[in-house]
Amino acid sequence: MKELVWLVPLFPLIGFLIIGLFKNNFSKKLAGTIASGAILASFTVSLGIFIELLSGAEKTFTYTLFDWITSGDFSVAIAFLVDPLSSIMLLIITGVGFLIHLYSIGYMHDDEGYAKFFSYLNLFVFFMLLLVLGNNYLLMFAGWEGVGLASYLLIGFWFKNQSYNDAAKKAFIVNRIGDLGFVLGIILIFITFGSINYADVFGSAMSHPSNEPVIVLITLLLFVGAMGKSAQIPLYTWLPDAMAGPTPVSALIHAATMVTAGVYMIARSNVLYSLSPTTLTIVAIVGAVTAVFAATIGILQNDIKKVLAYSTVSQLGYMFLAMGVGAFTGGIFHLATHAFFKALLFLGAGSVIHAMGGEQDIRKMGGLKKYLPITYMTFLIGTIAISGIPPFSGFFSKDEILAHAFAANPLLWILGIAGSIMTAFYMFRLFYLTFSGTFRGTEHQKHHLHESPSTMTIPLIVLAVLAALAGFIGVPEVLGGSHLLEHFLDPVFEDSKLILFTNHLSHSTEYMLMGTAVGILILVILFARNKYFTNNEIPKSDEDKKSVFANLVYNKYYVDEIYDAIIVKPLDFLSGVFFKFFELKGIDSIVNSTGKLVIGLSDTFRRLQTGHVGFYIFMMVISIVAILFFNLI
Amino acid sequence: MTQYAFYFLAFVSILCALMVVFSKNPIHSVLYLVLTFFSIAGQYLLLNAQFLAVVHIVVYSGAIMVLFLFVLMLLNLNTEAEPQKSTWLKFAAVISGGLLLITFVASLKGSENMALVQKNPEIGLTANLGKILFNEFALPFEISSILLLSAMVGAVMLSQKEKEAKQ
Amino acid sequence: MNALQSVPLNHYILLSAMLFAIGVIGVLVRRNAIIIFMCIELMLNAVNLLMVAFSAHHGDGSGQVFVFFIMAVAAAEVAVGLAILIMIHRNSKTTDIDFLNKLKF
Amino acid sequence: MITSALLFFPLLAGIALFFVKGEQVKKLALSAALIEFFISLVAYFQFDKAIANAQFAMSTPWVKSLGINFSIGMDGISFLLVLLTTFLLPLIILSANRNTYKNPSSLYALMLLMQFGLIGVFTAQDAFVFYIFWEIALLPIYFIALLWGGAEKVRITFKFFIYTLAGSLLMLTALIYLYFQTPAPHTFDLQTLYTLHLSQGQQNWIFWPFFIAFAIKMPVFPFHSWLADTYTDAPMPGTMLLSGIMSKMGVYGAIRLLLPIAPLGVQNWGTTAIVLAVIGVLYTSLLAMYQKDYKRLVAYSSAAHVGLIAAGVFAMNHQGLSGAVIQMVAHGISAFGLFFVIDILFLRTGTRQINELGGLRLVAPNFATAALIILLSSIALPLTSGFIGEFLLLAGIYQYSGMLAAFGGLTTILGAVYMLRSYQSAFLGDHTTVSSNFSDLVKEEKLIIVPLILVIFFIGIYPKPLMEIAEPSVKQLISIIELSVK
Repeated sequence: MKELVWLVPLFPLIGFLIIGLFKNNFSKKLAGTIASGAILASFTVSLGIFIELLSGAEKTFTYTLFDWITSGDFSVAIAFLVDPLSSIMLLIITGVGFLIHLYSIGYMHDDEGYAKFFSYLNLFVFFMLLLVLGNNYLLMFAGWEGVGLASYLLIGFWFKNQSYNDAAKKAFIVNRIGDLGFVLGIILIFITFGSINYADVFGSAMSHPSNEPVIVLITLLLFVGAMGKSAQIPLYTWLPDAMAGPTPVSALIHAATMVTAGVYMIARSNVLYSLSPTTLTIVAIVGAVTAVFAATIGILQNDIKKVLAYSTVSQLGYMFLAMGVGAFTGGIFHLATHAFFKALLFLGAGSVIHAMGGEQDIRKMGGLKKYLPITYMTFLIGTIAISGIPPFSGFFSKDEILAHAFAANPLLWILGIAGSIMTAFYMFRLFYLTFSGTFRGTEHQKHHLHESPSTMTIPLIVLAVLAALAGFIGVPEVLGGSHLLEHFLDPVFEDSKLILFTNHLSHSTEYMLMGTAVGILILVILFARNKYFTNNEIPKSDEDKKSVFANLVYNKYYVDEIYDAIIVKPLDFLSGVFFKFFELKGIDSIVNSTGKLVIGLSDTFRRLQTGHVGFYIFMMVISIVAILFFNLI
Repeated sequence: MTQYAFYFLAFVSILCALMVVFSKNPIHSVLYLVLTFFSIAGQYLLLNAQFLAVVHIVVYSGAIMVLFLFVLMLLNLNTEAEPQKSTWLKFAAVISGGLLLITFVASLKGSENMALVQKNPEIGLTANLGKILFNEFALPFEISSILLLSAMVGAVMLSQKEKEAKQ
Repeated sequence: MNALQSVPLNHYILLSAMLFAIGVIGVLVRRNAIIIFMCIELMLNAVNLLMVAFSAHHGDGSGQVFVFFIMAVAAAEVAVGLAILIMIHRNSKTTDIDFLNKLKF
Repeated sequence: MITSALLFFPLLAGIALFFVKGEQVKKLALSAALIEFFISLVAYFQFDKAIANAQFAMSTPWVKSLGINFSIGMDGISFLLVLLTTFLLPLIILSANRNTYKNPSSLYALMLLMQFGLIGVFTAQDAFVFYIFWEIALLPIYFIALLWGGAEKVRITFKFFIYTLAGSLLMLTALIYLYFQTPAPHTFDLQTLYTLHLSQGQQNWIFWPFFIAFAIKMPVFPFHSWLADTYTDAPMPGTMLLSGIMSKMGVYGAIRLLLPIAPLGVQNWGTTAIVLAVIGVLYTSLLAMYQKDYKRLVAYSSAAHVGLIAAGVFAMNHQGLSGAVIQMVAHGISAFGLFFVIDILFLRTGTRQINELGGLRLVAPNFATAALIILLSSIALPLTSGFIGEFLLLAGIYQYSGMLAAFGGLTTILGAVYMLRSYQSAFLGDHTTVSSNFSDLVKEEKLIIVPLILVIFFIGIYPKPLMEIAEPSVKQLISIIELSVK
């Protein structure tokens, strides 16, 4: 089965081409089925690969298609690498991808750009598979920017609305900033190791000493790329705006797959990262701070998708925190569980929006329990999973991260706990405001409230089951389980285990940590319950006065406005100044003035022709004298 | 003996040349110029270039000076009132002329002062001159004839009365 | 006449240089075109004198032959020059060269 | 033999076209360009990818007394550029066929003469012949811009002509100096010039005339002020020729003459050259952000791309050079594509002001997607032609200095900013009055766009056949440089 790995990306590519090129001459139904069929096909192949990997002894397998770029000693081929890490990512991408394709058949039903939407989704899955399957950094980068392009197309899908286009452009450009760091990192890898294939790079990296400046620089540059793509602190502003795209897009791209590319990249280059502890601490700090920062913003947001977007940013912060403290498996585990429950939450929100006829403001919802029972049930499971209540998946993955964080540095654990408290609070706030209490929407909306069709609810149910049970693939020894995921991913991370020393906690401290975490969470949920369920408080509307702090948080700490003022405005001003003064008055005038200079000089010499014969003879004599004089001395 | 003749003739020619330049009346300057030509002809004789001396007198004094006189008389230019250049200009002219003279003289200081020894004195005779003229210099000879022809045509054309321009 | 010439060559050069300089001064100082022509003739003769002196010194006749050509040119020059002068005089009643400055910027 | 066929066929065709009157001049010009392209394909299949030095060479004595012989031949790098020229010409002619110009026969003739000049430059193996064709190539484009140009065409074309001429005169002085450095029976032959081994002082000195001449042509930062006006004011076929192929003459000149002859000079002055190029890249990108006229915006963007190529060349390493070579081809194609898109916009709406357009994607979806693909290839998106060159160039510059590569890399971001901004205000959003009756691509336009997009993806995904051609001569060039630099 492994030899067929090239089929996995091929199916979505064919899907994209078929639908893309002939979209206007077949029915909506056909387009939807082709697209989802393609993803299903690649899901089955990746499932086969996964099973073969589980049983077979041979853990890594590369399949080379053809030679891509060769120039001097730099040569890179289009080649796919199958190993436990990439096969897990394959499963997540194609699995969640297929469910979302199924979901969007129903969700996008009455949209005129239906076929175009599915072609873009398939294009996205193709690039994401390329990113995950590549056996060298350049192919990963090709997938990296490809998903950036696909997200640009999908965010700006309803391109009539200029603010959606701005959001799409913003996403692309902020990603591009990160990608520049990523490219420079790749080039530095090539310069230091002479090749950019994972095998050669990690093989020769083992001999390098720890904290070597060049390796630290490489990892930092790659992390800049990860920050851009996975929306970490400085470069996260594009993700909340990316909610302008249709909800399945937000589910697939901005929750499950694309944003996790940065985490995958760090996991893939774990050898390099474990060779530079300084970068790891930076990653941990950025992760933790992002987790807390985004969670605080999430608390006061009133748009259902914005809340989920900020929660994604904060959950990604957790994954980077895991990577930072060396818990690579923990990071991947949380990535997997997060993919399930966040996709579930987004699709749930999608079905709510679908029912409410496009309304996204939770202050105008409420009491949807009666009208959308399946969505209510699945959304509840998702909310419990994300807040980390045992035995749901969120608990296991988040607990593992917090345990490793505590082992690395208790302060990180405190930040982690603060983040998860806020996560629990805003998730249940969202849940109660949408589903419990009385309906606050308009009569027209109330009349139209109906449960989503089966194509939308089946994926919800499947995802709910996954969100609930996914935790059991990584039950830690402490709780009597053998961490299946860790054993499965061992061959990928074994080198970094030799280099990186992570101290282990005694069982007692782990129990204590779990206990405190779960205890605090339950308190917070009860607090949220009575705040929004019992005396069902409604968040204030925009006009009435809010406390300064609340105002600050509600307006997302004005980060967008700050970036605009620091970067965008000065750049435009600079380009204006350059063009008006520097170019027209500066360089252009220099060139033109040389022209005028020549004309001016010729004007002065013109005056020599006085017309007086006497004057000419006089000049002749003078010049003869001068010539003779200079020749004779 | 020839030295004295040379110095005498040299003195005469320089004096007359100065008079040509600084005499008020153009007629006087023409006559002084004729005198300089005669002194130069004398020099030729001293240098055994008899044929040349004769030709010189005939061509220069005879033809060109007569032409000058003729033009002067034709345009009755012998009026005293000739506009003068500004003194400053004259002064500058004299200075530059002097400068020119000094540079010529300066160029001489390098060469040793060898006496002018006539290798074969009879080259000045007409026979030898004729031989050289028609052997080596045949082509320039022909071209100078064309030159003279064109000068004549030019002179005639230029000084024609513009009859047709008048109507 | 073929006695030993004891006049040193430099004197001839000096003489012709002085004549030439006087000719130049004449051309620069005077405003009357005729006088300028005459001074040019003077300069030409200075050169002729030197040519003859050197041809005698070198005993090679080509110097003297060259004087012929100079004379021919001088004659042609005077002829055409005076013709132009007459025409100018007929049009502008003057031969003062400062008046003739139409060919200017 | 093939090189002389490639070279002289456009000349003959061009001259013949002068005398053709009426409409069929368009078909004749197209068929001439296609024949030329066919010859170059034949040359491609006979091209031996292993040999480094010039193939299909032909050399006949031209000016025997001065030892100048008319020697032409194609090594890897020049053959790639010849392929670019012969590939782009038919497309340019096809795009020119769509709008009517007054006395078209002389326009098409001039375009073919331009091809003659360009192929001459790329195939010259003798410095003197190189210089001659360098000037010849300048003449047709001058007349094209002068006779069919825009508003103030006289002033702009005059400035362009004099500016480039001044540069090439500098180069001539340097060439003559080199001519006299060659052993006794002096020659302009490139191979002998390569083996001159001038002293460090000489090379330092000779670097500057060459650099200024090529910097004006490329253009590089301080010498770029002629570019925007000329590109905007020239008629569309003229701009396509200028930005698609002619801007490569400067880079090719640097690779063919400057690097092998004065490697120590380049090494000594390299930092200033690259810093200038990178400043130019950022500077022109910022200028492009400000532009309101789409054509001027693309002109500045093409200056930015060529600036980066220049920086890659002066970094003097294998990746930089092969990146520069493949990026020249890629930029030629994407620049032609962008200008063709603008031509279509201008043909239908009569305006090139970005804010007057809007919502074209609603009325012309195919055109919008095609424009997006071309636009993405110009901002170096992976799997499109622009990415290969851009990456190798950045790798080359990085090996020279990390900071410069970082600054150079900024152009990809700025490029994305102004390209997407212009794409958004022209194609997305709701349609304005101008673009309401905008019709989608017609058959002739598809005939140009489809091969263009296929080539963009072909070079992006499988650049091997093109890079293979240039590989041996780039390797040889690097060995020449290493030989004298070590």
